[in-house]
Order: sequence, then structure tokens, then C-alpha cells
Amino acid sequence: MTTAVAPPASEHEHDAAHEHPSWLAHHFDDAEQQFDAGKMGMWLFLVTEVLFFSGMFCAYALYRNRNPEVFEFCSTFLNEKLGAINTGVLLFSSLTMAWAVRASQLKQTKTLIGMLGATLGCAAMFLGVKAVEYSHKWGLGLFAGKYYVSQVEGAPHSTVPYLWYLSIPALILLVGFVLYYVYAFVAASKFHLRVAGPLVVAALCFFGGVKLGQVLEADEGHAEVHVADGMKSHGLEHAEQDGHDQASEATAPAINLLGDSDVQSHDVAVSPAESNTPDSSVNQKGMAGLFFSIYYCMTGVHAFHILGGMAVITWLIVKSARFEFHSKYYGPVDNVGLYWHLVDFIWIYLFPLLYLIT
Amino acid sequence: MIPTILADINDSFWFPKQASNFAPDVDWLYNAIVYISIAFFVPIVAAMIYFTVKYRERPGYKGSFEALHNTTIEVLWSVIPTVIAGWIFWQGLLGYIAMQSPPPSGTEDIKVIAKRWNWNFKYPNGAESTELHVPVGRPAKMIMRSTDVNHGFFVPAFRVKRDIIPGRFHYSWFTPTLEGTYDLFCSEYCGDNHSTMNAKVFVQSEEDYAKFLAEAIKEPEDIVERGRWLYERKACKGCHYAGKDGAQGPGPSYNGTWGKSVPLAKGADASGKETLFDDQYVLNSILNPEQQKRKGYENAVMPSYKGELKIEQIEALAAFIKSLESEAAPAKK
Amino acid sequence: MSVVTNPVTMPATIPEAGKEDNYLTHSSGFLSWALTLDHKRIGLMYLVGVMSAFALGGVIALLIRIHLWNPNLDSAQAWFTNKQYNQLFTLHGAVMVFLFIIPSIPAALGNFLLPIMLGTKDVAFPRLNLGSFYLWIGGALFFLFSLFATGLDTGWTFYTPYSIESQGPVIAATMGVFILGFSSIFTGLNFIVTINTMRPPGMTWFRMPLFLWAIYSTAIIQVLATPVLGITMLLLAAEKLLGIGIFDSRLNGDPVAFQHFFWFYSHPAVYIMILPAMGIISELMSVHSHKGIFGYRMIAYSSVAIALFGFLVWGHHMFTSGMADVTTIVFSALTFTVSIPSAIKVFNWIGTMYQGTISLNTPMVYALSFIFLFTIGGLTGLFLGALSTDMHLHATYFVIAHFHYVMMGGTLIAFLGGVFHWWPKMTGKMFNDFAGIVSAAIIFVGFNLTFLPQFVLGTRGMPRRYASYKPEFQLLHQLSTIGAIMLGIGLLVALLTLLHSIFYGSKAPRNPWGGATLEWECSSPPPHDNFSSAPTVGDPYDFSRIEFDPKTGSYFKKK
Amino acid sequence: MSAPAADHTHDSHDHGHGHDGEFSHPMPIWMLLSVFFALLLLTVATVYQSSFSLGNIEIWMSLSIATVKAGLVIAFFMHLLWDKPLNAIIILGSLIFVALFLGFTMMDAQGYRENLYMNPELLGESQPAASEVPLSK
Repeated sequence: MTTAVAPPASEHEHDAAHEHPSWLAHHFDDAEQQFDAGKMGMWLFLVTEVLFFSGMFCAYALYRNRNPEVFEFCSTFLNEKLGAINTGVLLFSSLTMAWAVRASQLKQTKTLIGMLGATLGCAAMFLGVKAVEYSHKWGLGLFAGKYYVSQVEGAPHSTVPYLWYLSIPALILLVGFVLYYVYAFVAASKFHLRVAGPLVVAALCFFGGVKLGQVLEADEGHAEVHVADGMKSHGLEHAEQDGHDQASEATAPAINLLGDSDVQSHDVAVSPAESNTPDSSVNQKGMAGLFFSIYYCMTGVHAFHILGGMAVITWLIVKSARFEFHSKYYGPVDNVGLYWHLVDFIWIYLFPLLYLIT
Repeated sequence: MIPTILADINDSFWFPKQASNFAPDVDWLYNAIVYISIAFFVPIVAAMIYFTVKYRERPGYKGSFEALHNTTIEVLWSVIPTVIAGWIFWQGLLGYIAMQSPPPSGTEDIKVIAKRWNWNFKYPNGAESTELHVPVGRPAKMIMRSTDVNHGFFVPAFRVKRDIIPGRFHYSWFTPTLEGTYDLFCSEYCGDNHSTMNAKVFVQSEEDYAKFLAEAIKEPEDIVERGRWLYERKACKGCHYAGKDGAQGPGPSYNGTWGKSVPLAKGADASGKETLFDDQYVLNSILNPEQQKRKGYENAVMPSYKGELKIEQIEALAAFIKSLESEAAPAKK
Repeated sequence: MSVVTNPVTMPATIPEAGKEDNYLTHSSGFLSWALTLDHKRIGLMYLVGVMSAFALGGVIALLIRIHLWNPNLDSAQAWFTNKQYNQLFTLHGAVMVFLFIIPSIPAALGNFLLPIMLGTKDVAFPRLNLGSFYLWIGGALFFLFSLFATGLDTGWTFYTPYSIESQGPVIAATMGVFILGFSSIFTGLNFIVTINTMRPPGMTWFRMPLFLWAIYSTAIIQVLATPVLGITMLLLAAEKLLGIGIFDSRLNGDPVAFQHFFWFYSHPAVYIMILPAMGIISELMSVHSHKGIFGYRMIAYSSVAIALFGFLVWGHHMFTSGMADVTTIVFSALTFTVSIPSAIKVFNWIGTMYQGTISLNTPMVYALSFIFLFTIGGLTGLFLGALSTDMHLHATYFVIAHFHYVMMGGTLIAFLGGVFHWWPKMTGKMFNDFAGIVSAAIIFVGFNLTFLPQFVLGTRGMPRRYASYKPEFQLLHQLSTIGAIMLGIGLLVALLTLLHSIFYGSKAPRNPWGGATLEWECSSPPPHDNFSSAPTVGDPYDFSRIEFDPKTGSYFKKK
Repeated sequence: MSAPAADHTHDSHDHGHGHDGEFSHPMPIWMLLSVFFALLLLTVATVYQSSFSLGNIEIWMSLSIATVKAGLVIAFFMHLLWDKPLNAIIILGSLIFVALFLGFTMMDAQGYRENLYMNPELLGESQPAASEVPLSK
């Protein structure tokens, strides 16, 4: 998207409307027209983003108002603290991004790179915390939809090192960036140092995020399961009853022959009698599972947008390390900024909707 | 040409027979809209042709560049269509409300279960059938659900259509007004044999209907006969071939397999080896069809009859299949 | 790349001469096309792309019609098995909708014409423009994959839960749709920005040709509606991959919700298809009647009105699928509101002919048959918008016939008309007008023979997507099949006419039809940069100063 | 949607040509910081209000706070306040369409809600008896 706005770059600046400086694409009359076009394009792109997410918000609203008790039960598995911290981190990254725009307008390249680096770092940290959240849930078997494992008191934690898997890419990047930094240092290339520094810091921030997440996750223990006592889903109640009526009247023998789907076996395991286990009607694939589908879709797609943002910010760092931006040509920074704020904007809604259900 | 087109069940050029209380209104509105459309279409095309001829480019003729705007006429041709469209909407609304509002009392409630690719109708007295029987002159109410994918309940002669989407109930009611036999189609695409998911609708006099119910409820004494009876009513017939004649169904055929060992498909827990075709196998494949699929039928979908067939009914079916042992095996699918 | 940075400047007022530099000859070699940022070349590549997609979809359509020659009650005797038939109609729908109709006019003709008509050098984001072309290619590849892979059989609507358990390559197909969606979004975005920020001095909103108004309204829909399709397809893919169950009734998901999601895009998409067609017809009617368009503002406003109302009526695809009564009624009411602007346009086109000087050449013949067919399409919409009749007609051949009259009789015919109209401008060659008219005639007859019987089939209760049917429907089906073959022949003639012109056609003059819009001011084919200096913009429908010059065989503007 | 755009792009042109000067409006640092802290405060506020349950209005509470935050981000960080009105129209207009989408879909889902039943397979196959469902929709 932004690439389309950004013409081939060079350092010197002219601003005559008609002889074209190299940063001004040939089909534009002047810098302002180019800037306006780019900006309007970005706003339209944000519109598409908003509608893109609206689909998932629609699904959320649909199922939350269909069975609220499921959402109440499930949100107890989400760690408010982590959500709050991540919100803070994103807000801060928005601040640095806005600051970066200002810097680019004033041609304060040092500040610009610093701010972009900070934004990148925050993004990485956000992902680190998310990695902890995801891996913890997967450990509990809180998967989406049909892979959801009904929560039973004292169920064994999965031993799969999900967090480790999630960190591998970051680790690889970290190593790569460090090597790059060393190279830049040896080659004593100012340009490369300007680029490599922020990248190394950002990669480290990911692990900072992981640590932070683990600390907060630790004191949060998972006694969540208790919360969901005696909730009963309406429709299900009556479906259950049908089941029993049928069984009693007609199909007694057939019922005994039923193959045991795990839902069945689980119903035996968790009878509503047991006081401190979630009600079976909520705690199963078609209910809690659905919530986690929505949770993973929303946060997952959001996380992918973060990754995309990080990519373009890196691209900006490179460009600004080449001193390309100035008061006539800072469109790319401004537009990436708009995108980044939108990602923040989405999260501002996700946080209360997913984490703060009481 | 037209007469040959008309030479079928239709008594009008457009529609099949009007066999329900809704049909006359629907057809009336349809015809009304036809006349309205003609009233718009003919002048438009006429004007088009007339102008094309009259104002055609030709030596010595030069059209004018005026006539680019005329408020009165523009207002007219905006307002008039609006009014007409409003009227059509209103008429359609009335018809719809008639269909959606609660039926008069004394309805015959019939449970419709749509499965790929056959219909099953449960009557108040517990009788079941794969063809729909309804009494003439009395409102019949369909309480419909699907156990797999989307289906659609469509009886052209009644001008009634309702999709049947799994996970919820759908309702539809109508008062058959004309005795006879009509087609019932599945109107929502539901997979491979969507186009064969049809049934007949028998609109019968109260007596015949009562007779049908009485006959439909009692199962034959002889176990083999009961098996055949179930085979015909529980929609096995839709897919499974039995007897020398009849179409090759999407499911494995019954005859000539009993007591032999049949090859199984790979996958599920059928490990691709053979199994003996006996009571146990029949029982199992009726209750958990996915478990031991036959070779060559990997993609065939059979609904489970868990909770729908009593154990002794399954035995009867097994006995029936056994009775086909003698008959020749059909050509391999 | 180099193409951009050192633009060639040349006066737009160069005398017609064989050897002048135009966008075709500007630079040569495969890469000069593959990496071009010139909107004209991109438009031309799109044109080739969508036409081949149409050929594919058309062949599939013929196979379907031939299969339906017989009732096929005994599936053993049938041409195709039920499964193959389902795959065929799925691919026909998917290819025609996503690969042909949606990009046809906006991406192909729109790309070529928009900047020229507007009087600019290029669209706002040339790289993005090229990008969206390659996205289109990518999406097309996914589709071809699902064609040659095990075969997609969900219907182009991907209704759940069937699409979830279907054996076909649903994921590949949904990804294809997803990618194509973004191609279309970026095209629309590009056009909106171009029209908003790049209009040269003097080109005010109400001096824009109506084609641009249409493209603009279309672009609004593309930007607002397509993302929802994107997320829907994404969720469907996740449904298959991870079993998230949001649309899966087996996990208490809601299939009706899927239908809402899907039609929130796919109904406005109908206007993505028809609006540009209407734009083309507005141009054709006025140019070939040599008279200004009747009620310019009405048409301009009605385009935008249609674009916005189009978002309020998606529910009319779901009248029978168990929507709540309130919703059903509201959607029905709104549906009728959107029919009015279309009616107004038709009247205006007729009004345009009044007292004009009508030259009955190929594009005009196409335009006339558009009005004939589109009117039928529009009027039959009334039957489906009215609730009680829709209860009977929904999901029958009546619906099939209706939307083919709109989509094919409307969009395709307009597309062909537009291609013939701007062909001289695009290629610099004149085609054989007589052959063109013949093609139009064959197509017109064949089309009606194909689809008129289907209305009757529908009212008699022939459901759509049936591989076999009751014997009593056979005669009508056979009529339809004959028509389809005729239609195919007509399209072939049209294609041959165009191809023939490339090799044997005479050199096209600057303004062969006497148009007053800007694209006729630059030579045909246009130079690389369209206009070296910003052109003087006048009323796009002022024909009073357009005169024919027998020497050059071209029209010109009296000073 | 279009008319304002018309005038706008238009005079922006002339002025663009008139003096092709500054179109960048750097934002004072104090403003950036104060917006940021306002956002932090609001975040704390939502977390706090969620700690005691307010029942139904709770969601509206947190949503309205979120909306205020979003407003701040859009207005200042994305400097929509200083941007062309057209861009504001674009983004706010999109919200209308989101509202349409959610509105209709929710309204409909609410309407057919009582026809739904939990998928029997989740508890082993069982046939909901017709008697137990609300008759006649």
C-alpha cells in the first residue's frame, strides 16, 4: 500500500511544482497532491480494515447475546492483567509512532529512528505477552471449536512446550539481527548501525514481553474453573431433556449401544452435582469452544496486523536511516502511523470485550 | 409449439395446478406483476425502436441538441414507478403474512426430517413414511428439521417453500385444496444427490388419509416382512439396492452379500481389511455408519440411526437383508 | 520503473501519422508489459485476462446446458455424474462472478479509460494498480487449482455447513476469493483516490463523464463491501482447518449468520457488476445518438444512490432461509426502493435518443439490446422482491433466468458494447462494423432463446442446481440448450471480428464515433502519457461543436 | 459523500499551486503526552469498573469508555482534527456501514432465536420433540 505512494528515493530536496524532484512521482503535479492522494488512499484502506474486523465483531455480538453465560464463564480464563499490560504497551507504541511522524516532519532523523525503534519494540513486547497467553491456554487445552477440551478439576497440564515453539522465530531473528549489528560494527557503516540497533532492541523486547507475561501469569494461578458454578444454558437444558424422554420411551436399547463420543464420556465425568466444576452445558465444544474460536480469530488476526505493521516500520527505519524524509515528503511515515494507530484502535475495543466480561 | 409445452401436468402456461389455499393469491399477484411489467416493457421497447428509425442518421437530416432535461417528465417517471413498486410490495407483504401467521386450529402436525438425500415424515399417531400424505381441506403444519446440511421443502403445487437449516426448527403450513399427487423437491443445494432428493405429496380425502395412517402405523408380523417394511419406510431404500431390478444406489447394495466377508474402506477404524457381513456388522453400520465403510463407498454419507431404530427393528432389517442372500449380487459399483 | 522516472513528453496534438509513439509501441519486450505501470497496458492485460476467464466459464456453461438436454433420471446414462455436474455449476458460478464479471468493466475498461477521461497521466497509485492485477492472477491460479484438483462442489455461495464437510478443495477456493477480493479492493481504492485528488483544473464533478460516476460509485462498493467477504472467507477456511465452528451447526454455529455475512458482500457485488455497465450505456447512448445525455444529474445521482441503497437489501437472497419475519419484510421493502433508480436510468437512456441523430453501428446495437434485456431483468426482479411470489420462485430457474438477464444481458452485453466502442482507441484499429452487428444480433436471439424458457421452467417449479429433472420439463430445457449454443456462436463471431480487426483492420482515426469526452482528444492509440499538458476540459456531452471530417474519417471539435 | 469532496480537492489544488508551501502540521509534544496519559487513565478506569459487576450496563460502560479512547486516538494521534474533512467523512461513514451490518444481522438473529436448538450430537443423538417447541412462527 505505502509502497505505492513512495516514489524512488534520494537525499536532495527540491520543491518546484513542475520540474519533478525524484521523490515526487511523475504523474503528480506537486508534493501536496501526492501527499493528499497517499493519505486519502490510506484512510480508505483503513476503512476496509474496519469492515474486515467488523465481521468478527458481528460474530462476537451474535454469540455473546445468544448465550452470555458462556462468555462470562470463558473470560475467567483470560488474564486481565496481561490484557491491561498489553493495552498499555500498545498505547505507548501509538505515542511513539505519533512522535515519529512529528520528527519526520521536522526532519529530526535521530528522534525519528529512535521513535520508530521504540514502536517496533513495543510491538515485539506485545507479541511476547500474547505468546505467553496463547501457550498457557493451549496448555490447558483451551483450543478453538471442536478441539476444545472440556475443563475438569485438576486436569493434567499438557507438557507440550508451546511457548518455546512460539519463541523460536523470534530467537532466529534475534540471532540474525545481532550478526547484522556485528557486521555493521565491523564495517563501521553508520547507515547499517542506524538500522541494526533498533532491530536488535526490538527482538530483545519480545523476550522481555515473554518474561513479563510469565511473571504476571504465575501469580494468577488457574483456579478459574471454580467460577462457573451452576450456570445452565437454556436451549441445552431442553435438548438434554428430549434426550432423556426419547431414551425412556423408545430407544432404550439403542442408547446403550451408543458409541462414546468424548462429550458423552465427559458428561459422565462431570455431573452437574460436583459443586466446583463448570456446568457441562457451558463447558463444551459447542459453547466454550465457540468463545475461544472467536477469541483466537480476533486476537490472532489482530496479531497478524501487528506483524504486518512491524514489517513496514522496519522498512521506514531503513528509509529514514537514509535521511529520506522531510517536510515535503513524509507521507510514508504518516500513513504507516495511521495504520499503526488503527491496530491500536482495534485493540482498544478487543480488550474490554474479551477480557473484562463480568 | 405452445400446446406441446402445455402438454404436461400444468393447467396454465405458467403454473402447476393450484393445490393449496395460498396458490390462488400467489398466482394472482404473479399475473398482476406480469401485466404491470408488460405495461412498462412494451412502451419502452416501442419507443426505442421508433426513435431508432425516426432519428436515424441519414443524409439531409440533423437532429437537435436540445431536449436534455425536462423536470415534469423526470418527476413523473420517478414517482409513478415508486407508487407501483409500493403497491407490489404491499400485496406481497399481505400474502407473506398469510403464510407466516398461525394456521387455523385443527392442524395436522407433521414432523419433517430432512436427511441427505431423503425425506422422512412422522405423523401425529407415530406413523412414518418417506412420501408425504396430507388430508385435503384441513390445514397441515410441517415442523421441519435437518440432521445434516441445508435442505429446502418445496411443493410447487402448493406455492410453498421453506429452507431447512440444521440446528433449528422451520415451520410451514398450508391447506391442501385439491386431491391428487404432487412433487416435493429439495430446493437448497445439499450435495451429490441433491437432484434426487424428491418425494411425492399425496393429498387424500380424510377417509383415505385415515386408512393410510392406520396402515402405516402397524408393522407386519413376519420378521422378514417387517424388515422389508422398515427398509421402505426408514429411507434405506433411497440409497441401498435390494432385489434384481431398481436403480443402483449411492450406498452398497444388500443382496448377495449376507454371510460373505466384504472388503472395508481404509480410514476411520476400518483398517481396510475384510469383515463378515452378519447381524453384528448390520447393527454396527446402522448405528455408526462411519465406522466400517465398505470399500468403494468411502465418500458415501449415511446418517446414523442411533435412537431412531429399536434394537428389534434392526434385527428385522438384518433378517430382511439375510432373506436377499439368494438373490444375485448386483454389478460392482 | 524507468517508464515512470523519465516520462516522454509529446504534444497531444500531433497529426495522425503511422509512426507516432503510442503506449503500445512506447517500449517493447516482455518485461515492459509485465512490469509496466501504465494504466493503459494494465487495463489491456486485464482485458485479456477477464476474456479468457469468460471463455472458460462459458465453456463450462455449455457443458452444463448439454448435460441438461436429457432428464438424466437414470444417472448411469447421463453425460456427467451428479457430483461432476455439481462441480461444473460451482465452477461456472465462481469463475464467472469472481474472475469475470466483477473485474470485467472496472478493472479492464475502467483502468484503461478512467485517467484518460479524467485528463490525468495515470491513476494515483500505479504500483498498486499493477499489484492488484497480479493479485487477480494469483486468485485465478487458486481457482484453476480447485478446478483441476478434486473439484469444488459447494456452489459459488459456499453455504455452510455443506461447504465445511465437502470433500472439495474449499480452502484453496476461499483463498482464491480472498485474494481476488483484495485485487478488487485495491482497484476501487485507486479509482476513488484518483477521481478525488487528481482531477485537472476545470474537471468539476459535474463535468465528469457518467462512466466515471458509475466507476466511482462502483469503487465505493468495492471498498466498503469486499472486506466483509474477505473475513467471511477467512473464517470459512479456519472452519475447515481448525473447526472453529462459528458457522457450523454441529458446533452450535449459525449457518444463517454465514448467509448474512456472505450476502452483505455479494449483494452489493451485484451492483459492482451492473453499475459500470450502466455507465458504459450512458456513454454509448449519447455518443451514438450524437446528443447529450438526458437528465445527466439524475443519472449521476442515481448511480450513487444505487451504490448506497445496494447495502440495504442483501436479505432478499434469504427470504426463505428462515429469517425473522420483521427482517424479511424490511428487506423486501428496501429491495423495492433500489429498483427505482435503475428504472429512471432506463427512461433517461430512451430520452437521450429522442431527437438525436442515431448512427446504428455495432456499439449502439449492443446498447439497444442491453436496454431490451436489462429491462426484462429488472422487471422480473419485481416478482422476486415481492414476498409471496418469492416464496414460490426462490431457488428455481426463475431466479437463474432473472439474474442472467441482469448479469449477462446487462453486464456482458454492455461490456461487449464498450469493448467495441473503445476498441479503436485501445488498439488503433477499426473492426468490420457489419460483422459486429451480426454478432450482436446472434447473441441477442440466442440469449433470449436460452433464458426466456427458464422463466417458465421456474414458475413451474424446476429447482436450480438439479442434475436431473422431471420429463415434463424436457422441452423447455432443450430450447434453452439450443439457445445456449447459438449464444456461444454469437460470442465467437464477436471475438473473431475483434481479432480480425487487429490484423486486417484499417487505422482508427482519433475520434471515429464523434465522442465529446477527453479520451477522443488524444490520438488512438493514446500516447504513453495520455496528455503532455493538462487538456482543456469542457462539457463531456456537448455535441453541438462536434463535426465530421470526411478526409480523416474522423470527428473533430470546432473551435 | 461526493459533493464536499468536490469543493475540497478543488480548492486544495488552487492553494497547492498558489504557494506550494507547508502542508505538514507537526504536533506539539505536550499534546502527544497529554493524550497518551489520558488514554492510560481511561484504561485504568475500565479495568477498575469491571472489577465490580454492574450487570447489563457493564458492557455499555466499558464500550463507551473504549469509544472515548478510540476517539482520542483518531482525533489526535491520527490528527483527524487537522485533516481534510473528506477523510473524516470517509472513516466515520464506514462506521455507518458497520452499524448496518451488525444491526440487521443481530436484529435477525434475535428474531429467529427461539427456533434454535442445541445440536443434539453434543449430547448424543436425540430428537427434539415437536411438542416442546413454540408452534407456528
